[in-house]
Amino acid sequence: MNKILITDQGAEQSVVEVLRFLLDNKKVGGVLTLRQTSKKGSLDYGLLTRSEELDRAVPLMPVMPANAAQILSSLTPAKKPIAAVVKPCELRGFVERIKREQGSLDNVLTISMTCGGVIPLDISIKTSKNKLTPKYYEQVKAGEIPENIRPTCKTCEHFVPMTADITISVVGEKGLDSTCRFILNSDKAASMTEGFGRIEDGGLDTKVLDDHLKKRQTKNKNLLESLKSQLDGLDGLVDIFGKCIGCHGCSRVCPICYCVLCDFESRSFDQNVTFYEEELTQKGALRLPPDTLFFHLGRLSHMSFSCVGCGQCADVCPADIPVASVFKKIGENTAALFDYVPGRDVEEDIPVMVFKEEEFKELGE
Amino acid sequence: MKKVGVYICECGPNIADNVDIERILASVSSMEESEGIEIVAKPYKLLCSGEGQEYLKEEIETNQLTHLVIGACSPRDHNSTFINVCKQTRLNPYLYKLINIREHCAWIVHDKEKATDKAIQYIRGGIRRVLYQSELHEKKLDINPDVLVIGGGIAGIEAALCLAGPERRVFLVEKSDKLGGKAAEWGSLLPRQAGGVKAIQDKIGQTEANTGIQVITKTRVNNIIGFLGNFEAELCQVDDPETTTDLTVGAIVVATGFRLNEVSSLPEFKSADSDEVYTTLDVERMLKEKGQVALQTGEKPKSVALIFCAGREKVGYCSQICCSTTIKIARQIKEQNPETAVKCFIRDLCLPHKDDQAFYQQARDLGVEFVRVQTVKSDGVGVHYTCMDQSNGTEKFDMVILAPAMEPAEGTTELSEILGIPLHETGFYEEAHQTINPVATATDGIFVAGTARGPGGVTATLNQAQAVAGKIMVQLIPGEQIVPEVKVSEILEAFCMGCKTCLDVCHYGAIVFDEDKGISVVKEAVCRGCGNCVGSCPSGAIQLKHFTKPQLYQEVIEALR
Amino acid sequence: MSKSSKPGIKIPVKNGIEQTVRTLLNKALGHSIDALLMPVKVPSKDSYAWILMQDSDVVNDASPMAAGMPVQGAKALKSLTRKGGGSLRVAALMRPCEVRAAIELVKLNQINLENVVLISYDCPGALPLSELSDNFEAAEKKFKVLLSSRCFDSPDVKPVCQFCTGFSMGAADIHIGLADGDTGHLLLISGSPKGKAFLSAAGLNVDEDLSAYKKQVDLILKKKTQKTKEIFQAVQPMVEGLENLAETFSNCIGCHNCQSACPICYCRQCYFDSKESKLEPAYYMEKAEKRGGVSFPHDRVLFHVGRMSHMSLSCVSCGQCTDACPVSIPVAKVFSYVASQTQQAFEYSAGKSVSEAIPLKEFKEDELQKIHEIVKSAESQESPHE
Amino acid sequence: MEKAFIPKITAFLCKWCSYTGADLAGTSRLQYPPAIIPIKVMCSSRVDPVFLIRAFLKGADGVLIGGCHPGDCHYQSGNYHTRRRFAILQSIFDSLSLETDRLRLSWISASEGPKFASVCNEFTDKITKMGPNPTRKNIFL
Repeated sequence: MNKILITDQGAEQSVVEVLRFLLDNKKVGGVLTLRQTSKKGSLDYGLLTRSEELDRAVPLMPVMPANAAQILSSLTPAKKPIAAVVKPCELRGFVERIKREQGSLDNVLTISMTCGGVIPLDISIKTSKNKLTPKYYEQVKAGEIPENIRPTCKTCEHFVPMTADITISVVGEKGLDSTCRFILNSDKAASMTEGFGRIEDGGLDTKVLDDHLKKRQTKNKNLLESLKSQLDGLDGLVDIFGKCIGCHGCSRVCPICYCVLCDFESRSFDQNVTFYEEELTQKGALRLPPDTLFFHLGRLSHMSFSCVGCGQCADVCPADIPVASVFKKIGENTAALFDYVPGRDVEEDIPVMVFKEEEFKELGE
Repeated sequence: MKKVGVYICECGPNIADNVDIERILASVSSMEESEGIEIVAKPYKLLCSGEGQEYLKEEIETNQLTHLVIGACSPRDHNSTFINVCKQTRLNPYLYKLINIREHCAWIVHDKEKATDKAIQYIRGGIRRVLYQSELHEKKLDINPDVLVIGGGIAGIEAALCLAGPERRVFLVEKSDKLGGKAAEWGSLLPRQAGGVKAIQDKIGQTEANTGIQVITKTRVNNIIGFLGNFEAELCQVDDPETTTDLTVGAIVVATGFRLNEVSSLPEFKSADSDEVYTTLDVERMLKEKGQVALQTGEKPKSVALIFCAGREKVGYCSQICCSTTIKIARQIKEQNPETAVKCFIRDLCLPHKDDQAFYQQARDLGVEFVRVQTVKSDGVGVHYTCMDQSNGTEKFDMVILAPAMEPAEGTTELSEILGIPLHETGFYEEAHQTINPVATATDGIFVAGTARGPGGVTATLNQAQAVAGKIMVQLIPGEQIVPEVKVSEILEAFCMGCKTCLDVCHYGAIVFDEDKGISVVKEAVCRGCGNCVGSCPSGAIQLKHFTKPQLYQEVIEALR
Repeated sequence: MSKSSKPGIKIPVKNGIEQTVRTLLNKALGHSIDALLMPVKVPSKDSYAWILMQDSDVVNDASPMAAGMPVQGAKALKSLTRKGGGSLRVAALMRPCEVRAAIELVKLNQINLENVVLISYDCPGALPLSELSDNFEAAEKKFKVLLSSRCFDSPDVKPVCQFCTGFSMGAADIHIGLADGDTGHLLLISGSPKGKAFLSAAGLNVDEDLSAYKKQVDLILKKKTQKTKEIFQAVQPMVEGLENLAETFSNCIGCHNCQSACPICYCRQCYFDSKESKLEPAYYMEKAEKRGGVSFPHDRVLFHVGRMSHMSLSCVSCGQCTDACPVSIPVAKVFSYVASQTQQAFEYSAGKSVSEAIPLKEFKEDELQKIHEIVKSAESQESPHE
Repeated sequence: MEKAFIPKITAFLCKWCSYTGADLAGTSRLQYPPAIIPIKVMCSSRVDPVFLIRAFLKGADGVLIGGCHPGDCHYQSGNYHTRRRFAILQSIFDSLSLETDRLRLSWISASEGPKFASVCNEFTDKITKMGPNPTRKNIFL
């Protein structure tokens, strides 16, 4: 039976107070949390070391100004303990990065929440913060799927954190404004929060979450169905990615794409003019810069099985390509080959690192 | 300006008859403009012939070729021939490429037209590739001919004796205080019983006397680094691990032998020390010391049960020699006192050697009784069994002798980690290839002989020891140098993210992690150049020399023209 | 060469400007040129891609004067000729800012123009990428009107286009004049012997007097210059002082789309993404302890200011950076402003002519103090709200 | 007029098994279509799936990887990795309803000349039936 920590304040405030407690009692050297930065209400992730800095913290704000998985990579291995409040998909992304030696969980107290979904960047930066969330939270409290969140979030089936030390119960929490329940999943969590407040036995309200999950699953099915009709071979693919402008922002913000230089931007596939001229005589016409599809297919082959469906890629795409939905669908399929769930367990081997002699017997005759 | 020589071998009628060489040359020459290179394209009747090779040398020098492409036969036939030709000129052999237009074009399709089309594509691909190839320089390494033999049993002794010589020292490391291992404890050896034991004693004597062999007892291997021709070994004393000695050798022989399964630990063979229950090895010792099989009281047993395949289920494999060994013991008991009732409980019989069958027959003739059973258990000297006809039986004997299975020797796992060579699922050492390369291991320069690589008899063990010696002698010729593989992987520091994927897929331990830089690094001398790491690296940070992406990609492009 | 010395010729517009251009180029295809580089609508019909074409069917599908600029033409040209010019003679039809970028890239040895004929036109501006994705048809209609009505002060085009002073004749070999308001004709102006040869090959002998056209261009230019002043006055406070810079870029999520969409940022790997620029985990903690907190994505200001210091001299104000920014930062305005400052400092104008060397190649210590101060201060204390 | 469709098939063959098998097919004078251009690699595991994608998008009508039989890899287990990578790529192609049949993985040992020939025959037939790879014509890739 897990322990839950219960507070008598609104969720956002409670989380801030927990962070404050951790800082003030030197349980951690710093906390990573979302916060409001500028007059116009910009948000960023801040690594904060003083409790007064927490006044502007908005740990539960349903936005993703950057993917915390990348940030945590740059902060770890940490010499001093830190606490990080991140979205479940960010945490899963971080776990995938750790498997690739891009960070470590040592000295990190991971705090996450049952996630109602993330509001797309273009909306969140245009809307003033007080207008941004009321509707959102109404629906989240009611266990509904908010309208204004990312498409991938609406279809996300992993909105419950998998490896967090502390899980903040948000989805379906009616009393979110007056109380907050922290599920303490690890001894680390229990010992660190000891003395903060009321502790009871208990866990997440599985009933509520299961109902919510069903809603997301239906949405996911629908998404996959609608994609199926679009992904009807080469033409469909060209229809989707044909307008890609080649900025590769999708890979740069991807928590899984950890390469310092993407192979598809490297010299590996450079062509000199004679090749283009030959292709031209063969085809009568060709696209420049080349390899638009190649990039996306190649990226899929490199990371799809680790895709956590955070949706950051779609958010930054200047051409409004539904990158995230496509990658999520394909990721689910490639991962399924190995019963692999990205971010489920840091001990789980990345499929491409290992093999089983008796698998895929049907392949290769 | 790049100047590519393209020479098409007629290979007598083999190529000329079914490929239009003129057309190839024409098409090839047309690349001069598109590629902006100079091309010398010529036919020749037989390039691999003496004159052919002279001709090539001549051509390379006089035309000052920067690259060479040959359209001829399979690389398996003459790649080395043409590489040697290059080596005698100023052309680096890695700027040359052989295209197999015989096996892959001339011989696979009757239609000369089509065969020629393919040959053209194939050769143009080769030309493009070769333009992207870069010089590689083989560096010769001095080798250390000395050998480290781990394990002083007969396998180790035999290997040492074969290898030691005026130009090659052998370090024979044994963890116990004396040489000989298990075989030295044997009371007698198959097939000719008496002679064997003496032969082993003699070998031990010779080993100790041999000035080329340095016997190091009460010592084990602590650490090994290096590669074929240049290993560094750290040894330490068994009872005082702090005292270490360093050795440098060119090759390593693993001859750590086996141990017998602890039958006492098996539930189906309960016994107390007071009981007259022995393993075959106990009996061998007994015979060696007392010269006969006797009870603890000193009396001769009136009835003896020998239980075969004791604990085979547990280990899951047949130990090959127990049948003949146990039959041997049964015979000896019967010979020594014919009135003793000797009963063998067998389930299967494994008698693979040429005189095993006769030996078994003689045992029967002597009156040794063989009972085929489905299951057999023992409780002290009481034996309970189920016959093939499902009938159960229980008998008491004066003495029970168990034939336990052979298992990997203690410390096998630890040593395999030190050596970085994998273990078979049975826990014995894994060979490079069980069938076709049975005494080599995954690592060049490390060999395995005797029961360390699996159950077997003295004969097999000696065979393997001699085989290992042979391999080492040809690979490490004193005074000669070796040329390590140059077509190896290399990791580009700027792009390596240190994700260690390559470490996981490399089965040769050829990639190590540089903790300071946080990147993977290839141990060139250990790398076999398979390219698995390259295929696994999403960052494109690894390149396999002579098989780089651009090089292969040139071929792809041409294949798609 | 000053404009007056560039003679031109008028050709009648048949079935719209674009069709007229397509016909002209199709005629030349196979004779004076071997291939064309033009924007073509992607199959999903909601954007354009640069297509190198020989097939005249493709030419007929092309949109020589596209409503928007999803990819900067110089990038297309770069991918083709970065490793040296080819044997085929290519004509590339691009916006003036794309031509300017191409010229800069020639100086940086990323483009080879040997066998390339650059064709450009009086540009009404490009519509923002977002408009294309939102409603492509509407966008196209809108732009066609701008073209045919020869409108050069539309409020719908990208912000930078609205005050672009380089909208007309530049370093192109052939320039298509639209600004003179003669909607019945196109004015073809040869900007180089290459261009002249191309035209005469098409049987067009240039003898048109350009003074009338020049007057019109100058009128528009005046308006745009005035507008530039106003805009820059508005931008100045956005970039002066670290406080303001930080505020301007406070929404930046560090995707670096601006850099990868920029035609001038030709580096395979931006220094600010490279390993060398990565910092130790401990560094952030120490910094946070000093100041109470650090912000992520880190070094926002450093990245943008650093990028300025790398490319502002060559910035052609094409506005791709703003188009590519997922959080609507007015990157282009800011860079355009800084660029105008730095380029003035050297009396240099990016993309004007191949013969002008990039000042960076002859750097003096005391130059660009302003930028250097900003960079320094940015490095020393990343961003005030920490 | 459109000339008859001759498929372009790229075959990555590992040096130890498949390439030698191909040699054997030749020496035994086995007949198979010349459509297949072999590219020699040391081990099938060198063939990064990206190569297949590359070839596919550059107009290969078929791409073949030939390796040693599972368990017989000259490099112990390279081909197991190849198989996994191939499985991933296949799944991606399936999800995108791209023609997975244009990709083929075959285990051909050094002694299996006949098998190499038959693989080439089958594969070429199949590809010929499928017709040219649409990537050959598409100008927006």
